Amino acid sequence: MEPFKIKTEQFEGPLDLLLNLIEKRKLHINDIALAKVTDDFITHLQQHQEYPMEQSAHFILIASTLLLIKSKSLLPTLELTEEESQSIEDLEKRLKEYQRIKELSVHIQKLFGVAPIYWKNPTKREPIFAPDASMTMDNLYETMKSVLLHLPQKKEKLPEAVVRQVISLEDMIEKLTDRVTSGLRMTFKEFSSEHKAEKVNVIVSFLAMLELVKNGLLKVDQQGTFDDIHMETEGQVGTPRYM
Amino acid sequence: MPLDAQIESILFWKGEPMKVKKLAETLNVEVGVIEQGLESLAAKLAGRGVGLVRLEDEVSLGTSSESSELIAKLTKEELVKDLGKAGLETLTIILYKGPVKRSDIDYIRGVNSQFILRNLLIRGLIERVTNPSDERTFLYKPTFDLMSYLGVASLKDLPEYDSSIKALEEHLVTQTTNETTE
Amino acid sequence: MPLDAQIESILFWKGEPMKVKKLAETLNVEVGVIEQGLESLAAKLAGRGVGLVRLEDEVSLGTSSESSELIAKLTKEELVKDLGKAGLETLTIILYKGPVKRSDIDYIRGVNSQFILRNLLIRGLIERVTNPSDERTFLYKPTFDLMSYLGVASLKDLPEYDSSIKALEEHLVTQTTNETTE
Repeated sequence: MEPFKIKTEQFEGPLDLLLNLIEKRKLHINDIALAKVTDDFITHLQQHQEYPMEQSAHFILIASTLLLIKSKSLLPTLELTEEESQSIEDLEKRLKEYQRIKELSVHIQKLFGVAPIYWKNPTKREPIFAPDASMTMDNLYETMKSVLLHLPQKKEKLPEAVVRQVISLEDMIEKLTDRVTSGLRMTFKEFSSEHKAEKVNVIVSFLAMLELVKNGLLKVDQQGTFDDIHMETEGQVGTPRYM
Repeated sequence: MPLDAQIESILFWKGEPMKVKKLAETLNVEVGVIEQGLESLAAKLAGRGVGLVRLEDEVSLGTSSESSELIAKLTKEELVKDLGKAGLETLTIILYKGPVKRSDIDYIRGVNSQFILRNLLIRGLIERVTNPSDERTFLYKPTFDLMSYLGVASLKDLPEYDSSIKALEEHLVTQTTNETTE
Repeated sequence: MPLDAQIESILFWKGEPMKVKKLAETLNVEVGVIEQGLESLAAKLAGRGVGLVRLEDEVSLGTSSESSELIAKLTKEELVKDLGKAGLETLTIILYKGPVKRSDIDYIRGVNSQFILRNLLIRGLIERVTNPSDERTFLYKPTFDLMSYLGVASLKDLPEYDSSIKALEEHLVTQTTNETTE
């Protein structure tokens, strides 16, 4: 399928982008639709690297779920763990809920500021000096300290788990590239078994692999339904164009 | 003086939202009696220039939305009508789903909502209250000023309010069961 | 919407007396027509909690005289009510940073301070002055009564005045620059 042309539109986040891609193709939210728009999603990510660190972490997490869905659709034999199936199910649910919110937000947009209700202006009253027992110098100073302490932080810290996964994506692409450039014939199972410590790595390996496939660096073939996928290089392999 | 007229006096004088409970204390009657009084007041105000606005356990008097064009001509205060995409989405979630936790808003939108929530808080469109079921977290809910912007006297007057509340609650149930794995 | 309801809306919103002539201009009708509308409004308000008050060529809405006892009680209560955390916080910011814009108070607190400011004004703790650099907005500052109650001759006598001001200013600067990107 032709990669979908995405206009340079500002998306609120990965779900916003994903929903937009699905709706542009006039699809219903399900795994088939998600598999179809996976390439578009990845393409968008590659073309828009200007997202701030935290934003792109959210995008990449969704991307890995999408690639999982796509992999499953390409390789029906791929066994998903319970957690993986759950993350796919979750993504569909979230998208549906988000879609509903978007529909409802059209109503809010139409109402907002159009025919406001006005409150009564305060009637002028002669003020009567009425202090409060809490108004002592000590209390005021303590309150000031607390105000200063609670001034909002400029940036919220990125959850560590998210950072780790983002970094591992890049590592994984690098490693996969190294492996394939050496002309090694290997299976996906072997490759991922080196990193079985973390489930997320499997997804990320897939991501990296599929990325390379898309760039025409690798040829994937599957002999039989229950066979492993074989990967080998096709001629010269450069650095994946991730810029 | 009938109870509904007394309530009207108080709300007019106050010029701000008031808790139904506070009205009951002031007038020295049960909350249920106030509720009846409010119903009767709302009926009497029908078709008038002033109406009753209700949000959860609070009530306030406001101009009827038919007269907003008229008042808009008189007021010097410009309404800031621009919400932006993030603001619109977040307000919609809070209106149709509120009071709601920030994590729920983040979950639905798929992004961090910290900045937009702060922005909406400062604009007075939403308010933050302590979560009664977990004192360390907050819930976000609509304010009377938001009702004012929308020109609705009650959340029930929002389009598709009843049907969507149901749909969203079903989602929330499944989400809460998933949450433990996160 | 009938004319009497339109007049009611305007007078309710205004909260203070308005010239009959001004009403006529606003509603684009003759003064005589307004007079008829006022008569009809007065009739509709009979026995209600809010009534029409006429003083020469000015009219306003006010609480009906039967509720004066009730209102006196509420007024008194308002003055002795605890300031609460939000009230004390707002007052502190005005003491340290005053004269200060409402939007700055809102930014610092991260919430809307409209109602709290109103209460502090009624209690004579703060006062509102026109902003010399923008006539449409106001600045809030502590009253003389408050300063003498606290026994401070100058704001600089407040504990850690300079460092607190500096921290607040820095915050307001970053806030404003962030604002544009959102």
